[in-house]
Amino acid sequence: MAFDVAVLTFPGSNCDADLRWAVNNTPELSARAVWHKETDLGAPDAVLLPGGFSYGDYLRCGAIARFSPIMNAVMEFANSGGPVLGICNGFQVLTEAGLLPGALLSNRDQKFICETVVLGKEGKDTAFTKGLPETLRIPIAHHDGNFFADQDTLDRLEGEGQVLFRYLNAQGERQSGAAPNGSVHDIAGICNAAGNVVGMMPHPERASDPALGSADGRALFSALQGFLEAK
Amino acid sequence: MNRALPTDLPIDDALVKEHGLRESEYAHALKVLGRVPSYTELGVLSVMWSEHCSYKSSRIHLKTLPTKGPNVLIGPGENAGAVDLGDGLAAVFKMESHNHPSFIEPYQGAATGVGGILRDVFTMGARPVANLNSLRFGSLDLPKTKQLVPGVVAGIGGYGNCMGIPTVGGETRFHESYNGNCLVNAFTVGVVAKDRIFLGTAAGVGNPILYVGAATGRDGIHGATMASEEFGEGTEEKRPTVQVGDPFMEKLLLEACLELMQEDCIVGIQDMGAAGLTSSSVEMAGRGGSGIVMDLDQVPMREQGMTPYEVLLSESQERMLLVVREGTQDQVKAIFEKWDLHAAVVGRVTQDGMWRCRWQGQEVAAMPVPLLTDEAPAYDRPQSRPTWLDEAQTLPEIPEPGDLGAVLLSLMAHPDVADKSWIFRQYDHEVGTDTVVKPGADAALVRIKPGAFGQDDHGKGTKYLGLVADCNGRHVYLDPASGTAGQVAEAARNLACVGAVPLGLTDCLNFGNPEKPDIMWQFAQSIVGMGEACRAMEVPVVSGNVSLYNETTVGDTTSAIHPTPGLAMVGLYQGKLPQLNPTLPAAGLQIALLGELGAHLGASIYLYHWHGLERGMPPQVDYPSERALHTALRALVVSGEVPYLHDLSDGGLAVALTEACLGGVGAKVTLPQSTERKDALLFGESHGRAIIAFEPSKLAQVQALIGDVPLTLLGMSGGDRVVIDGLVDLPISELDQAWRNTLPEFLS
Amino acid sequence: MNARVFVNLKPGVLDPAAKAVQGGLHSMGFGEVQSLRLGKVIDLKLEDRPDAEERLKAMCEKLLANTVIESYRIEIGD
Amino acid sequence: MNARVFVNLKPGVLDPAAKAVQGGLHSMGFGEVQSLRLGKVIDLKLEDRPDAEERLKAMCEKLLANTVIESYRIEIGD
Ligand SMILES: Nc1ncnc2c1ncn2[C@@H]1O[C@H](COP(=O)(O)OP(=O)(O)O)[C@@H](O)[C@H]1O
Ligand SMILES: [Mg+2]
Repeated sequence: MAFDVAVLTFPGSNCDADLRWAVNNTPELSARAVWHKETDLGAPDAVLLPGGFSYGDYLRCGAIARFSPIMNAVMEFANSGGPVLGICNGFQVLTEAGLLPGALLSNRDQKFICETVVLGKEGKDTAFTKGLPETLRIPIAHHDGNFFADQDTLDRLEGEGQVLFRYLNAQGERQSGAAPNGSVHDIAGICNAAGNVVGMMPHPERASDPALGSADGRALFSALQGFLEAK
Repeated sequence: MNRALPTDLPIDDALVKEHGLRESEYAHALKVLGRVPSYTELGVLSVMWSEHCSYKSSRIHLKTLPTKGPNVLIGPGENAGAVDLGDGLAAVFKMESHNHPSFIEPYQGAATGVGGILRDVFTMGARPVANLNSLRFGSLDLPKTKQLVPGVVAGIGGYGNCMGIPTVGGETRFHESYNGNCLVNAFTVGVVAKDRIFLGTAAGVGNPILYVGAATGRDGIHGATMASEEFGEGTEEKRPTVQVGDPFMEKLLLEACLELMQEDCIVGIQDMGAAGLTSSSVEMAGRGGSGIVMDLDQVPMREQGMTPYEVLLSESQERMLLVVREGTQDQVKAIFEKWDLHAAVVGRVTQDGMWRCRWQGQEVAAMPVPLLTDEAPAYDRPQSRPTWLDEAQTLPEIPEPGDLGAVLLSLMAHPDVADKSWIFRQYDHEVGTDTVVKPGADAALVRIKPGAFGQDDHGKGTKYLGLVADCNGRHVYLDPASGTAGQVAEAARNLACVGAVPLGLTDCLNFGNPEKPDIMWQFAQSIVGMGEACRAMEVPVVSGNVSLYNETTVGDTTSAIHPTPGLAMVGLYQGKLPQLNPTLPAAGLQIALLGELGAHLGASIYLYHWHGLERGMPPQVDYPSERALHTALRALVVSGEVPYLHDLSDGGLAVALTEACLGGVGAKVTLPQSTERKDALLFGESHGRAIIAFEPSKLAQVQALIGDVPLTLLGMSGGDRVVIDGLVDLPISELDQAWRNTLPEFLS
Repeated sequence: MNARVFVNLKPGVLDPAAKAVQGGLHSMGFGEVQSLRLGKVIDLKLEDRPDAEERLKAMCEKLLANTVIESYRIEIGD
Repeated sequence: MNARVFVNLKPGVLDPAAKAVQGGLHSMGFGEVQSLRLGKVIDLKLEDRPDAEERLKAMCEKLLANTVIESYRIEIGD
């Protein structure tokens, strides 16, 4: 029996199908589309929030989606320790929902950026990042991916190993200011204190096939598979 | 019959003129109607007979284009064209202009251009899979250009990114003829099971007409007639007519429409584009040979106190009109409700061939449908070959520059040649997880995932769409017929570089004022050239768009843009994913030229940029050798033996070779003995050529694959310089900087 | 010297953001919201100059507002 | 009843948009701009209710402002 991975669809989500495809390409994982108007998640093994422009990202990215009927169930699932991953807009929704600290501001140069970046993987082991290689090439595509958190929060994130991904320079080295979007400490992805809720701006599903130029993103889905199998 | 509403203006000559109707046109309306039109009807006539909706100057010329072929499923006349991809799939595509709105409000103008073309495609049941855009701006150092480019690019990105449709390519050029009139042409291609294509037809007497999407406001009223007028000093006052787009609403419309299309409810469907509710309902009735009656009070309205005139002429975005089978209304509404959209029944299909509108119980319009469609005015406007062409087509004495390396460096920095990643970095070109050849290449390649549209490839391998947009306005300016023909050849050549066989093309014909015989001649000649090339290369034209009156008046001089027949071509590659590299992948590869050596100086960017001359005939296409080259290129791609191919275009051999080196692997080549001028050999823009690179040991295989196509060994890859023996010797880093910095420098 | 600039969409111009926010508020149970407009407010600190007001106007026309679809209002503080 | 809500980034939160606007103004020759803050202003028309103010506060806390990075101020009109 394959593991049941719930992939949410909000109005304006546009990476939901991509994400289901990447999940379904992972052995033992099976994606299930969950509509935002549902109130019941079923009994998934993991919940994924896709990229896109939920509710047009008007007002603030993810602000309105966070109040979708399904989000109560997602909060419950997260609070009970279930693995949750938000990608891009999904990350924004998770911060708006308070499941992850910080916020995502508009990019430093006020422009949408679509390009492949080099990410450094660090921090604690999570369901999505355990066993990942040290560096990964994964595309970003966002206008508001400029991670911000106040100093206390940053200290905690850094101190507790909650920073999972950092933008590196093109040579794959750590370099202050390497984040193309201006993120504080070049942060590209984080997790909550418990480590079960993960948010990241880069799109692993877009790097899950050699035909697309990189298959590095597959490692996240394989990590989830490994995590669920070990459970 | 028509009674006057309190908001109606009395119809007099001045009002008729203000609506852009000629005396003879108005006389025709009077004769057919047998009475004076109502104010509402006058507005409707004005938009339906505008150049934009009626194609009155272009219709007779467009008819000469080849539009049929074994792969054509739907040719021009529908919302978009469709070609057969095999195994039960079709590609649906079209290109459209949003030039005038973009000049006035670059962000919203460009955004709504993308929104409009996307609707044209998903209206037919196809899920959009990729966008292209073709852009023209004035000189890059002009303040207006620096304002337009970021706005247009952000607008295109803003809409396409939000919709989740990747923008995978395009072309951008800068020239002073566009200083007062930029061009924004947007292209979308979608994929659909070929037995699930929907058409914009109103049929079945009594069937309800549903309106769905955004409520109607006073946006863009008279937008369609505006697009058919020259820009002048009074343009400012027309500003409030710009529409604002809501890509979020359109995303909901897209998903809801595609979901509804799985059911058996829709008889016909059409988006509301230019001239909104009017043209969509009129055209649907026209195609169905039916009549329509609409109750305009039922139209969802965003504002208070709107008049029927405004409701009919509004160009509010994100709206669709559907004819559904009687009895399915509730099912249709339920699907739209799921997506938080509200559908309203606004009318019925009738059989009297009349287009009727009611407002508060009164009939405010009643006109025979054909008056507004087939019988709309059409002109064979006078043409004359511009006299200045005689001189322009001849080449004067041109000194040969001493330092050709300096020329090359300067050409790499020319905005037409320079790196466009400043632009496409702002477009989501990856969403969909199918963009396998990304922007920056000769053409984009977009995968159709096996089974994604229910297809079975019967063991022939995965299908990929090759997509390219091309137009060299300078070539067309110097000889519209052969210049346009050359663009067809170049587009097909770009597709061949990614292995794709061309299936069809769409065009967006941007020209000046057709009432001027010079311009009309350019237009007609351009179509002659396109038709000739399409026939010779067996690429049918399946859809298109015409944008005329692209002129600016400053003081008492009016200047037109370079004639710019933008083309976008769609091709198919099927099989194992081609292993192509964006630049030379390694040292030690044999670099070779395919095709004749070529040294055609006329109409080149080199002449223009270095010598300040737009002179000479553009290069001519030799169809048999051009086609042989494409066949050879495709065979090489399929074979997997050639890791790098790139066609020669702007800037000729030297620029193409430099582009090959921009990944960091250099090249050292020697030109064969020739009596031609060195600058012509390096920078001439002859058609029918490409460079390739391969393992030296593969030479025999390459030769076997290319048949009779001439092959000249030029040299080897390696090092970190571009060396053309005795002529150019420059470090890649220097060329790369020149190439990379131009757009950011001017635009950031 | 301080100044505040309000920028709003002109009446009649579609405001998709306002529509989305109002829809969000309704679905969250705030049905009392009958209409809603979103605008920008820009607070500036400026060097004193005699032609400050004129220059503020120029800033609005050129950059702060998109006068094709937006209108603006300047409030000069102290 | 009318209400107006101002939403601003909290002090200390980097404002990339404001920085870009200020940079734009400077490069256009408006060097007198010493600092600049961008905010949102939301004008609401509401049904009268006795608990209107409280509910407005709830709208702000929940949706109109992200209190991690933004502060808000409510002005009640008539
Ligand atoms: N407006 C644009 N949008 C997206 N991609 C663009 C745009 N303009 C140029 N490009 C990309 O930049 C690359 C170079 O363009 P161009 O110089 O026109 O190529 P070519 O000479 O091969 O026709 C192409 O891959 C093209 O897709
Ligand atoms: Mg090319």
